[in-house]
Amino acid sequence: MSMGLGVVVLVAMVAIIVGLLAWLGQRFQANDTTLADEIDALLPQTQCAQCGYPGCRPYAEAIAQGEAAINQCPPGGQAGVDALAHLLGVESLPLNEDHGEHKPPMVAVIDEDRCIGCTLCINACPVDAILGAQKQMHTVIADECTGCELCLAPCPVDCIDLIPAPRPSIRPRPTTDPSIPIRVAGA
Amino acid sequence: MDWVFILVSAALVNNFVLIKFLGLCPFMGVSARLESAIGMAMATAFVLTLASVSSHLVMTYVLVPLSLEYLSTVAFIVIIAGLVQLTEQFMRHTAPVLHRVLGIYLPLITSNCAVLGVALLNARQHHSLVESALYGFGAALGFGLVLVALAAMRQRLTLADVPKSFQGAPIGLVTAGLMALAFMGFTGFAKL
Amino acid sequence: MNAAPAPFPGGRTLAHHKAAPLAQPIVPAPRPRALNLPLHGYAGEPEPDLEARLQVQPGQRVVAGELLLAHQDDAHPALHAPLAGVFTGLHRCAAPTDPWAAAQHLQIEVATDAEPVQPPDDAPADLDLTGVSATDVIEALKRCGVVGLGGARFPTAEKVRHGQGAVETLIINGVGCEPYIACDEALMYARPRAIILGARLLARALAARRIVIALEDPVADAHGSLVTRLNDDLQALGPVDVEIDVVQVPERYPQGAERQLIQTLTGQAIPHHQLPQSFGLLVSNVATAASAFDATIHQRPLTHRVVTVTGPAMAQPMNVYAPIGSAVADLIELAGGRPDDNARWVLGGPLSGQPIHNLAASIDKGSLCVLGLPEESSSARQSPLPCINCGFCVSVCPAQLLPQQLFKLAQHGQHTEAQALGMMDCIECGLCAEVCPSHLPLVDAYRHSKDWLRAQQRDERAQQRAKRRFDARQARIEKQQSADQARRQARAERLQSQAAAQSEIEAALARARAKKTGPHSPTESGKTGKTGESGDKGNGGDPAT
Amino acid sequence: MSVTTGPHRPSRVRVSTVMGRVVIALIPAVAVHTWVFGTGVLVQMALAVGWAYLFEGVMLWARGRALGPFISDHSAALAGVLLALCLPPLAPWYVGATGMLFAIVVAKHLYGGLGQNLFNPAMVGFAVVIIAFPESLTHWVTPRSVDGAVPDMITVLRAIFTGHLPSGMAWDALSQATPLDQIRQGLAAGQTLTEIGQDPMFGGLGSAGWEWIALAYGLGGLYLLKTQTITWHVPGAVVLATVILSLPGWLIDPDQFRSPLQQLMSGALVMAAFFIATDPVTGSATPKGKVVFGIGVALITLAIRAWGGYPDGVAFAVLLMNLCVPLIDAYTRPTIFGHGSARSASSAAKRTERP
Repeated sequence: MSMGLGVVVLVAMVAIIVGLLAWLGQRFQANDTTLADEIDALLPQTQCAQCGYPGCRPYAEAIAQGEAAINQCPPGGQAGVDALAHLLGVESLPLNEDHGEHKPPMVAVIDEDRCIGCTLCINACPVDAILGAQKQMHTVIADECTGCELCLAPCPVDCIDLIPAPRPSIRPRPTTDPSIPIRVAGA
Repeated sequence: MDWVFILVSAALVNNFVLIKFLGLCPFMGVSARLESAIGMAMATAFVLTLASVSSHLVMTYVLVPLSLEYLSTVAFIVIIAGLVQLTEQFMRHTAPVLHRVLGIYLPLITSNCAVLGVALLNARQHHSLVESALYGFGAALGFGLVLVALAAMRQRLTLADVPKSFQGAPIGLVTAGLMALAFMGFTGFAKL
Repeated sequence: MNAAPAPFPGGRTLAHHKAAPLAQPIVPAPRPRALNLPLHGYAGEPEPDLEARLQVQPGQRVVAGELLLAHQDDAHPALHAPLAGVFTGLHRCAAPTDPWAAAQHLQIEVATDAEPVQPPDDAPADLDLTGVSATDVIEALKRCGVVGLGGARFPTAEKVRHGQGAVETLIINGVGCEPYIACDEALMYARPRAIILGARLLARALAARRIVIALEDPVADAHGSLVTRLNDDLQALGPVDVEIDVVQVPERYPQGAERQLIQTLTGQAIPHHQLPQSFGLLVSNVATAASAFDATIHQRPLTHRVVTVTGPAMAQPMNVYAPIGSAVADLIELAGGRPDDNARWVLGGPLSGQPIHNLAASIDKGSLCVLGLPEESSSARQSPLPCINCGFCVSVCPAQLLPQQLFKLAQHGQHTEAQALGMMDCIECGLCAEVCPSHLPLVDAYRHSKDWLRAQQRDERAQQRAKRRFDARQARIEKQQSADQARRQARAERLQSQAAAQSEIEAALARARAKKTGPHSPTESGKTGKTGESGDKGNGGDPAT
Repeated sequence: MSVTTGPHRPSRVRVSTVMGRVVIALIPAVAVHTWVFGTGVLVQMALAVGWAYLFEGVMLWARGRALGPFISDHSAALAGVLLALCLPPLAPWYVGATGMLFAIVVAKHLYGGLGQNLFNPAMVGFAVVIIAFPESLTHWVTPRSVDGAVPDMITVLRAIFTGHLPSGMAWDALSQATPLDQIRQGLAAGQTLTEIGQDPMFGGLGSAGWEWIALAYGLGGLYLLKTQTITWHVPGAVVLATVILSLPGWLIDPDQFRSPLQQLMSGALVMAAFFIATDPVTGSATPKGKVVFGIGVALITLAIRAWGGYPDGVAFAVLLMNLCVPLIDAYTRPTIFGHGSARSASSAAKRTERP
């Protein structure tokens, strides 16, 4: 007899708790919009679509929804992947090479002798960094170009090429005698 | 006066993690980063205290009158699971960032032996309602303090030149061992 | 503002070693063979578009004081020829202190008959400044290329224009707080009245109400108190439109740093990301005030500056009135040092100075001191030991930071965590590395970390701009598409009724006929090239049934 | 011509000078210790320092580190001396050896060597020894002032290395529990402090011989303060907290609780205040943090002495506070110049932000 009673009591308890949780479930709903913003803040904003999404914001939303992996952004490099892993509290993954490999920041430059003024690259540039008009000379605004390489393909005369972007000089980290154990990252 | 003793003994003298060695898996798992450790400490404190109180209520007003004491473990697990889901819902709404950072370790509180341990120890030591609440809160304090301290230490250890074979969990365990050594100082305290 | 309300936190009292160079007046520099004027703007980046700003051609003879490089903007002031000679053009050679970046220099072959410039004597006591207006001062500062001579090299004209109206108190900084550097004290002994008049001119340009001349007066007992001398000159001046006080501050390094001096004089602690102007204050060096006076009253461009050439490796430490661009080796020989012996040559003081990599390099407007330390006393960092967290550096840090934690974070590349602990607040005064028992290269690590953080901030700003431009482009494209959509929608509705559709077809047919019979009018669409036959595109358009 | 940048006058005070000064500051205490308890402590120190250098050398060789600069920085020697001073003079040799093994190998080099360990090596060694050899830890030598004589060198060496005494001398005649031990057992047996106090063990101030050692430690501490090797924060906090915390207890019930002076003058509290809690590596880095650290050490020591199972809780108190140091450092950071005072931040018109 007491066996049945025990089962009844247990079922009653489970029922009460589940009911309480269900009721609470509607009152609180999770909001994930802020997550996409945080992820977007970590992405390098090159808008290069190498990750398979038409820009950084769509890729950020895809990660927030869980549809995209965190290692599809070559310009972000391994540091970018680690930052995303840190934010999402998940294990970091190696950069996925078939989306392209990580290169130092590049800037596009137009070879003015060969440019025919066809405006194809102007429409292709995701950040409107190319200045020019129909049959006029085109030029890349170096400060605005993110080095996303989207303008290379459409150019019929292939007159755009990539040069490394000028980097500010950073004074080197002091190296200390290796046999003295000051652990230096990477060294 | 013995209330203070219960609190102190649960938090320091018979610290759940370092003396009773309960709740070791989140202790090592979550202590990699300070903010996740603090979040985990608060979440576990919330669950521990409530679990201690509710398990006592269920024990005295449901199981004992119906002489179903043998069901205590199962009942306690159900209560704790419910509480953990409650915490998870609450945290997903109020602190989504922390909820994401804790990730899998939040539902794992259900399987945290410290939580079940408190409930069972309360029953065995026949604590009154207030005593079991204090005992739960003391255990939570002890668990939280030690977890946050280890997290802070491990964060500092990432900058230390630990031998390669000891980096990560091994040095964490060595540190936990030395912490237990330090807590041995409290043995023989308050005769509890 | 009493004498010293709140001494700044941290800091350390150091032996000043200034008695020797101040024992004699300022010495004129002998005529050099050639002058190499360094060309790096205020922020250290190379000068932009030099050809446009060059006023002289290579091979042209120049007289002393002639304009070589015109004033371009607030970061690139004017540059004048210190001595007469032949301008031989642009040369690329190593900067004295920066082996990582070869800098461009303007070179002048000094004429054999050009006699060296004597240090100017003090201003007359009774000079009145009634006629001089604020714009006169600013124009003179710009014309004569006056920059911050305390080492910052920020163009003074721009600093004054920026501070106009916002500054109530002008602080003239005569606090030479770093050991061995005695150029400020030497100038105050030589030209106190010029400094006071220069200060009044700057105050007039700023419309400031008060001037405070701050100094430490380290060698008062040996060479007479500067404070009394300045106060006597002020008495002799009589009533003036602006209130001037001379304040002696306690000897403590780095008392001369801008923020530390403001904290001591006004008790106001200014964080690193804000400017003193937003607190109604402006700090200017005594040498800058004196050169402001020379520029405004005598129209004399800034071509020479007082450089202390001192240190144990010098037989005869002295203050030299040296032309900008003179070689460090010449100055060392002038002071009786031997450039080739194994000493450690430093441009600046023993704490914040930079090591000189090649002695042929030349000084610029911001060089305060050429210091020769014997190699063993300053033995390069013997192999450093790991940090033992002793806290000596915490107690001396004037910015109240935790140098040992910042060092560990910087060495491990965790620069963002270091920034949260206040890495950008470090003023690179060098005290922590001086007191460190483990001889750790603390300041080098902070310089690396700060450079990295500045580069990262620059990248972040570029990323924000890219994000805004991308969103704007997306919005524009969507707007275009929705506009097309709306137009197509409207036409579709219009063609619903039979009558409307019929009239639409009629109109289209009429247009086609008109185009067909018209002369060879160029088609509107520029798609076809020049030679394309025009007008034939229309014939394919059979009336749609 | 060397090209390293940064300040060009490296400080003459090197790590070895810092550690050397601490060893010098210990000399008066060692002298008084030898006078009161005999030459046992000197042998223990020699053994401990020997083991320290041996383990340090082995670990440095194993980690492929340069031996030169490390052996000369005396940090291992200092740990050895501190541990030896806590051990009973006649403790067997293996007690010191295990203590040093844990101190140097586990507590120091497993964490990366000099400057990176989280726990005070000497205290880790001492804690391990207290738990591992409780019985031999209670065998102290009777002080000279009580017994009139102290064991000579031969008996000392025989006791340490072979563990048994010359015929006719028994352990309890030769050695007895420390005064603290006696007080604890007396209190547990319900005696009042005054009754326990009659025993000749207790000299004028605290307990015979011990008070002189405590004073010697104080003297060494003052030398450290004068040479600015340590700042006043930690010792000041420990001593002050001890007095403040033990005063009310003593005023209310002098039979149950000891006077502040008695607390200070017995056991290793003064030694901890000046030499152990001020260990720079494992202590707090910020001035405020050092004060919190000192108060914590005093609080826990008194708690363990009053209710704990060990006679003198200094070792455990220091270890427990070492455990909290990373937290203390995180929350007692000094406000950065210009960021703190409300006057600077709010009153300024934020017009000119430097880019």
